[in-house]
Amino acid sequence: MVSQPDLSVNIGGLKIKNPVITASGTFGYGNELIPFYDPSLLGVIIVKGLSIQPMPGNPPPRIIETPCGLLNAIGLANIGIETFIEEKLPSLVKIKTPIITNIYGHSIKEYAEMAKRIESVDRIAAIEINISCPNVEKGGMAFGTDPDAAARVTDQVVKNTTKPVIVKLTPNVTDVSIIAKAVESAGAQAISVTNTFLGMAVDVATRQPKLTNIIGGLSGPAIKPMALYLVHKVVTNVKIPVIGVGGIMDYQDALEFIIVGASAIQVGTANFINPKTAIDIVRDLTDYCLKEKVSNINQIIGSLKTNGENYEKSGDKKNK
Amino acid sequence: MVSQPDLSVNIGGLKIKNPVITASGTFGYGNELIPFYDPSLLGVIIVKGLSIQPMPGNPPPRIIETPCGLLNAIGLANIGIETFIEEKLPSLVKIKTPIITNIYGHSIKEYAEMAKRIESVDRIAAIEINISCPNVEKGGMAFGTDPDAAARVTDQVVKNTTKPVIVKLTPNVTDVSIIAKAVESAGAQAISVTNTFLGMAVDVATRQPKLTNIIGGLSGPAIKPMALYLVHKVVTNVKIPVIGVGGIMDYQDALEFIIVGASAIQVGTANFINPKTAIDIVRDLTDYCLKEKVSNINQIIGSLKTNGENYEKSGDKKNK
Amino acid sequence: MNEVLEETVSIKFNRQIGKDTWLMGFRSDNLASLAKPGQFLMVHLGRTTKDPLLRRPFSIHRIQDKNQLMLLYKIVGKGTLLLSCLKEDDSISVIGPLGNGFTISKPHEKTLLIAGGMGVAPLFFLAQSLNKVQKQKITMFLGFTTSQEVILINELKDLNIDLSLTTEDGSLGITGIVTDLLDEYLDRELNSKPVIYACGPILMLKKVAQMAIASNLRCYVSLEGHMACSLGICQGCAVKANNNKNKPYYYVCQDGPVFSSEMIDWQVM
Amino acid sequence: MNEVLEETVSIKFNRQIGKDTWLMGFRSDNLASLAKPGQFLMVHLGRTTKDPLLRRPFSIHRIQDKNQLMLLYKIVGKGTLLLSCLKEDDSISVIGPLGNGFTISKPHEKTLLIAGGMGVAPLFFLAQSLNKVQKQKITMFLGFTTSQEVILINELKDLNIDLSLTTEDGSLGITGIVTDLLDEYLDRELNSKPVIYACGPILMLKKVAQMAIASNLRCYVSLEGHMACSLGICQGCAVKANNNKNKPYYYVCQDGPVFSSEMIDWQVM
Ligand SMILES: Cc1cc2nc3c(=O)[nH]c(=O)nc-3n(C[C@H](O)[C@H](O)[C@H](O)COP(=O)(O)OP(=O)(O)OC[C@H]3O[C@@H](n4cnc5c(N)ncnc54)[C@H](O)[C@@H]3O)c2cc1C
Ligand SMILES: Cc1cc2nc3c(=O)[nH]c(=O)nc-3n(C[C@H](O)[C@H](O)[C@H](O)COP(=O)(O)OP(=O)(O)OC[C@H]3O[C@@H](n4cnc5c(N)ncnc54)[C@H](O)[C@@H]3O)c2cc1C
Ligand SMILES: Cc1cc2nc3c(=O)[nH]c(=O)nc-3n(C[C@H](O)[C@H](O)[C@H](O)COP(=O)(O)O)c2cc1C
Ligand SMILES: Cc1cc2nc3c(=O)[nH]c(=O)nc-3n(C[C@H](O)[C@H](O)[C@H](O)COP(=O)(O)O)c2cc1C
Ligand code: FES
Ligand code: FES
Repeated sequence: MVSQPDLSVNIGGLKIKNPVITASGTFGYGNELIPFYDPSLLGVIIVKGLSIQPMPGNPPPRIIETPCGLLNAIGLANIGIETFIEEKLPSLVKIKTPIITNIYGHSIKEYAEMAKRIESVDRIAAIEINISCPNVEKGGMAFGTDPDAAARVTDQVVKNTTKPVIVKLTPNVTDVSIIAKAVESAGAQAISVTNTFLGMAVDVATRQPKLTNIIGGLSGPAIKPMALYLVHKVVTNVKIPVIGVGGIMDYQDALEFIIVGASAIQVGTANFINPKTAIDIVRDLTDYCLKEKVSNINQIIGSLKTNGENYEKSGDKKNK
Repeated sequence: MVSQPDLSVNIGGLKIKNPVITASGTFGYGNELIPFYDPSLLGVIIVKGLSIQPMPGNPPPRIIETPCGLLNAIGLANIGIETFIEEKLPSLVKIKTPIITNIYGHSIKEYAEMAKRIESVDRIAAIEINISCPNVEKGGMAFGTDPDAAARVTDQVVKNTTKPVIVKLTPNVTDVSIIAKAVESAGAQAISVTNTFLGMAVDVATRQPKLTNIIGGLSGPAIKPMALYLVHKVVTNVKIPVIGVGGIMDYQDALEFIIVGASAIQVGTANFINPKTAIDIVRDLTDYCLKEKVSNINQIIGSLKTNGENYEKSGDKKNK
Repeated sequence: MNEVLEETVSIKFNRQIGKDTWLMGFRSDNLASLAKPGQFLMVHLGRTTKDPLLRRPFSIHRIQDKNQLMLLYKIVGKGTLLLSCLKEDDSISVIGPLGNGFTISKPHEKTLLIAGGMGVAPLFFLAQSLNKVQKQKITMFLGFTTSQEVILINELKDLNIDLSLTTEDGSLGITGIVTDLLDEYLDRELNSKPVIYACGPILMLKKVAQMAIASNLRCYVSLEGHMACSLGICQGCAVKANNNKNKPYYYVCQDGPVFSSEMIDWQVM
Repeated sequence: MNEVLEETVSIKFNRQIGKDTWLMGFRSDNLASLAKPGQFLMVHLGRTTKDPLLRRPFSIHRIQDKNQLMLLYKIVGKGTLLLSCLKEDDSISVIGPLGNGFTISKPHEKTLLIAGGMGVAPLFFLAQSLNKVQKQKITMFLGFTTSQEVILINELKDLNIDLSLTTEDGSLGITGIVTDLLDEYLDRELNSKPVIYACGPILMLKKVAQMAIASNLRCYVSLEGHMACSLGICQGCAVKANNNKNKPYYYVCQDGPVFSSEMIDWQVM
């Protein structure tokens, strides 16, 4: 019998059984997709972005489909960190997969406070910092587009937790590697690339923006080439592991990110279309490794060949 | 009989019969699509980006299809400004549409030289400056991402020509309005938004980038929501006319840009799919105006309503 | 949460029955046994393409012969256009049954169903079910823009329903809009205290809801919303709640699509 | 530039004839009268969707009954999968005829056609045409991976061609690859100075071209390239020219798809 390939990877100190993660905002609070599969099979679950206080979100319409894309202006609607910990987390007891909270603050102080609050919660394995949400007017955008602000947020979260800290970058910047290096220096243990791209749509009949919020964040297959480019740029500029996100619909998309150098990947919009996407990717990556005689998925990370050369020579070390 | 609507608009001093322009790099040197329609019906033809010296372009593959998008790394292959003027321009004599040259230089000096050379050519109605090409390693990228460099290029071109100067921006920046304001101050008479978005694709079977150049520029319907957002951002920050470009496939897409505030639009990738796209848009915009009883297309420019308000109040003045 | 399935079903028929209006049928024992009137399915159209990207929501229009489900849909965009291109034996993936469904009235209650255009889709299934429990004859008001759009008249008559029809252009039935009939009805028969079930364009629903609230009648409206996930995950399909401090927005896919009229903040609609 | 048309044609048939291999036919008087062997059409698949986005290039495989054109295609991705879903009476938009086409040999010249897999598509049309002018029997070498992929044997025999077949796994014909036959042939019959026409996978073409160059034979290869516009506009379909200072790259859609073997820089292939 052929032995099963080792799909486990290490994300900034957090060892996970496979590199498939569900992206924040596309997997609810962790158990909404249980009718379709056992979430224990996932590498990590990242829950909906949380803030200190509950947030109502934007007035509808909040989502609009665009060619191969989804434009959303949810406005970070969430139940607040406290309610999540008290009411939602206990129901996840049967799920044998690390839970990561994605956090969003209106100020650096709020980020720090949330980190402190999460520190005492064993069930939460790590923190992903959203410094990139394009939907909320104040703050969010600024942190992710300015290297100093991004570094300060990172620093404050890192100082207030012993858990691994992942910073999720915004793509809406001139040079993503500058932000990546800033948060790496500030102590981030891993980086997620990317959040949504700013976009807009107009209803020609009414001459009104299709989203009440006017502007939204674009996700889905439309953004995959751009997300892949950003991951490529970040992996060649930092030493910490990078998690690839953006338009991943199947294991081949996932492999593109892994080959470029992502140590893990997140599935977002695809969860809405085929709720089994993430788990199908776990299965198909396993089959792929068997077929290609890859015993350990770390052998593929950063294996991109350019002019016959192994481009991302340092890919492997990131997971050791 | 109903009178025909007036579709004419004014682009920084250049009055054109309708707002439909063919985008640089997607319409050859001006007469390649003659089998399909008479280019005299177009508002403007912008020809393939030209440099001082001919450029061979990148090794193939140069184009890859992505979900609803086209990733290209042509590498500005062109015959050079001199050959264009001598060999191609004379053959356009029968076309009764203004020709705009799109120019690209490796240095500010090259841009200035090209402006000088074009100044003496009556047939060329205006100059579009490409400060945003993502495919050529040196120079190109830098000008478009840095407000000072963008302003200096603009300034040098403006100083060397009496023709209207349009600056075509790159979307790959943190805040496009800063660049837009910089080129406006430097004397640009109009702004085209947007050039392609940086992207990448990987062949999973070979683990090589699908483009030999590794990185390419993304165009097509996938980018439309982002292009529209950028146009929105630019029109609210400058007073000169803005030309909307990105993923326009039909007259409804065109109207979205016009409603947001674009005084004209460019058709790019769509020319490859339906060679008649641009001319279909001219026809359909006419029909739309008749149906909606719009006597002058300027009434629609910037007519976006947000919360019942006419958002872009200044839209109209731009075309006077 | 109710039981929800993802199933690939094979189309039995898919035919045009009115102007831009199509009826599609397929068999599924599981879905048929779970489905309640007012619930919907999410249909995946893009087997070979990523555009359209998202699934599209359609009400369960009818259940027949125990296990045959039908969808009634109107071509309004690219997804519904693609749907109409499917032929017998083509397969589609559906997720469902989704949403809460209608609260069935008590056997002695008078029921009034109000459908505008495609709003008839879920109300047909509701009428089928009510028929089994109701002591009184069901009344239904059905409104369309024009006669070419009018559908299902015979099928509804077969259900032994007291049916009134309006068209805006007067080309069939009474000239006017469906809420005119309600106006008149309430003048005449308010005392029967009917339970109202309505589905149709949002402005029609607003009018019906406001009239029901004013007359203090129980009224259930089935709303639409732009949906991505249909499972309460994305929070896309928000609709403003009326005076609910704990929950500023309801989600159509989970809290609805059927709402009691007083739950919704109609001012912002 | 040759005359080029955009035409919406109605599909007459579309059927599977081999493993993942389909044959589609439609009528067009205009295209049939203009088309030359080696030219191709750009087919638009996305009437109701923007994914796939670009048209797809297919060789004109055969012309029959004066005005019926056929395409022979293999399902390799989403575009060809969608193409195979089309049925009789569905319509597609095609642009063509495009490209230069094969230079037809003189009546007294010996002609040798070499096809690898789908490479047979344009060579069939070429064989039809050569048959009308050639004095000598045409020789054709046909290579496939395995017997399940083998197609068109009877049709080619009907053209009265001297046909040899290889499969890599030996399940039909001679075991090996199609260039093995060329090796042997050149040993045996170099003196007949055949004009070679080849179409197939790029590595096969490279081998054929290099052998032809070494033996100083005229050889035409039909290349593929990633195409967006097919009209020489986008400069996407570049292929490296051999020692041409004026033109570092040829464009497959305009300068090709047929190239004389010495025009191409085979080193970078
Ligand atoms: C719970 C629910 C049940 C429904 N049941 C039915 C039904 O039984 N029969 C039927 O014909 N339709 C029904 N609809 C509406 C149907 O889902 C939309 O018509 C369909 O999704 C449009 O898809 P499209 O791709 O053809 O149009 P698109 O190209 O996506 O859009 C065309 C137009 O329809 C609007 N639109 C798109 N989606 C929605 C939506 N979800 N709600 C409101 N407007 C929308 C767009 O804004 C646009 O103006 C239902 C919707 C919901 C939410
Ligand atoms: C001039 C010309 C004539 C052709 N004639 C025929 C023919 O008669 N019959 C036939 O079956 N095929 C022919 N092809 C190839 C055919 O165009 C491709 O197989 C088709 O475009 C693939 O589309 P898809 O959407 O199914 O695959 P995609 O999903 O686009 O791609 C699937 C795979 O095919 C590769 N591919 C895609 N397009 C091309 C291309 N243009 N050239 C090479 N590889 C490509 C991709 O890189 C990928 O590996 C021809 C190509 C050219 C350029
Ligand atoms: C409806 C929706 C809600 C989202 N909410 C969040 C969020 O709360 N926090 C966050 O960091 N990212 C959020 N995202 C971004 C996704 O996690 C992901 O980064 C993005 O969608 C790109 O991946 P995709 O193309 O696979 O969807 C959201 C995305 C969508 C579509
Ligand atoms: C093949 C190709 C070549 C292009 N060449 C140029 C160019 O030479 N100069 C330029 O400014 N833009 C060039 N562009 C960008 C287009 O003009 C346009 O800005 C972009 O494609 C977005 O519009 P679209 O989505 O309608 O294609 C090119 C685009 C494509 C696809
Ligand atoms: S559609 Fe996602 S929450 Fe309702
Ligand atoms: S495909 Fe555009 S130049 Fe050949």
